[in-house]
Amino acid sequence: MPLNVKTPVYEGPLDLLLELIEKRKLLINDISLAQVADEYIASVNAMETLPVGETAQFVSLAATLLLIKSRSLLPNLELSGDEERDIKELQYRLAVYQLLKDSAKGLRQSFNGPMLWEGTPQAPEPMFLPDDSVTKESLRAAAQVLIQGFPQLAALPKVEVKKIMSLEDMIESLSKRISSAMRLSFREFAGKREKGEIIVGFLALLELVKQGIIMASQEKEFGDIQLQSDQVSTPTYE
Amino acid sequence: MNDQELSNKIEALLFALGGPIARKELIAKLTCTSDELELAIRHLREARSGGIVCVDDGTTLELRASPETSALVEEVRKEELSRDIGRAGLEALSAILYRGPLTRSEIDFIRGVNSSQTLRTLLMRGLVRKIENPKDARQWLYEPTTELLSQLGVEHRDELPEFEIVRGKLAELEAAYRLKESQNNETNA
Amino acid sequence: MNDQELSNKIEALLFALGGPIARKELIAKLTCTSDELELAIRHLREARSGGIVCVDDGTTLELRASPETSALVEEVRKEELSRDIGRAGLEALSAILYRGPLTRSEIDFIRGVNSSQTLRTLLMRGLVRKIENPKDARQWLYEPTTELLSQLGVEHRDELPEFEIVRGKLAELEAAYRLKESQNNETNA
Repeated sequence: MPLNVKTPVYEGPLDLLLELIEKRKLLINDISLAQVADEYIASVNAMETLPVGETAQFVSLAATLLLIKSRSLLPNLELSGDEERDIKELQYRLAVYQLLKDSAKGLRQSFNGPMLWEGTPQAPEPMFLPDDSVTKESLRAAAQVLIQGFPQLAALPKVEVKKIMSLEDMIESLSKRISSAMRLSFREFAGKREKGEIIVGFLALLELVKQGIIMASQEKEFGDIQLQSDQVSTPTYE
Repeated sequence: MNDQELSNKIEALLFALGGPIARKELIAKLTCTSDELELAIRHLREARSGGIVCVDDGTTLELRASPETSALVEEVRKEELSRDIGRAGLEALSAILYRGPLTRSEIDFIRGVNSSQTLRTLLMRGLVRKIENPKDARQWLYEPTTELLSQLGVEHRDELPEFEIVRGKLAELEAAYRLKESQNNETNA
Repeated sequence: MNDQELSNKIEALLFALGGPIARKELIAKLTCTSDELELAIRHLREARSGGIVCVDDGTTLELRASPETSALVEEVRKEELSRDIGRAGLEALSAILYRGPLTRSEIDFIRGVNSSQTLRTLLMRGLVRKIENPKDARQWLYEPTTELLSQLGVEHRDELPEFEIVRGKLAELEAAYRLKESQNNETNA
């Protein structure tokens, strides 16, 4: 069944992410990024096509968001120095992008305002001043430069399959570390599901953990995780 | 409109249009009276004391480089015109010869960089000239001058080396670009 | 040569040659020092208040009709100029104006997408130019042109909306980021 859903056009992954944060009137920080992670991934999945060059960027940003979300839910999840750096870098890039995107709006107004027109220099008397470098041969050579440097437009290929695969790969490796952090196998939880569903399942798992976050930290004492417990407390960051 | 404002507008018009403009024309364009115009002109001539002066022959007005700077201007202009037209000049010239007549934006597109300075030099040296675009009166077309062709020893530009091949290739590349552009636009829609 | 004389000569050259002239060229043509030139430029910009203004992109200077006369000149000029720029172009310009000069990869990093097509269009329209990167010869730097500033209606980029505020915030963000980065490195060491 063909779906005719108009998806908004984003300039890129940062644009999409910023859009999600601004929609909720949030500031850029760990907490807001954790909150919009699900929606970001859902939006990426909903996009029918992504230009090949940008797929990697959409996915690597999704990975960073999942790290942020996982850490907010599982404080005992150890992040590597590189991962910490990725998170800091993402926040920095988002803040810079936000500023410049706003400035771009101001520029649009300036472009619509009065401009400064160039002058017309007085034409000197008609003259012909040839140049020794202008010959049939040099002109033919210059034409070759034009042909070789002619603007090429890359076609935008469709890569929806690849996109989900790589997102899945990333989630799988992340799920291993998360499950060891909370001693619950994500494989057990997710079972044998369809590729697309694993992502959904993973996000659902995170939601469950969010509900039982205190229990997860009590894991050592009791030796097991009770996802549905009377002692459920609300996460402290909301 | 006060004096200052009117004299600024006169100055801007003289600057933007280049060449002399008659008082009559100024009055029409600025919708002012003759007296207002004279006042503003006096204002303009008094205020100008820098490198640009306003020359008034009683009927028309024109901006010129001031007499004190004319020797310098002449010297620099000569120097500019005796200089090689350079790679940019050759490329623009070649585009005009093989693919022309072209508008400025078409030349910019083919070269991938802005060519306004380059075209100005080519015009000043009499290598190309501007003709009116029958399709769009607001855009000039550039074509080679007959002097250039005779300098190259050809009567017609199709005698240039591999004229048909180069012209065909450039047309083909452009068509391929346009096609992809429209395809991409469809994908994004 | 005193200030006044030098600034008259600059004005006359800009006027007579038409189009932008680089500071480097002015120094060569006027045989003055860089300091003398800057003083004369300041003088010129302060003195200009009429229908013609001097646009300065940091590298080159160009005379243009003042913003107050824009509508009038547009009416009488026959050339059409489209200033429509897409979002991608506006974002790249904003990065170059407020943060620049920048390399292509720095612009990509800020926007989170590949900007090569966008930059090509901006180059073609003469809104930015490529200059050599003193730190890395393999990468070009992109900087604003007098054409860009003129289309935005400002003589200098510090007249852009909230220029100082945005610059300040960007510097702050960068300082905070660098600090955290170095702390991270220490922790990891």
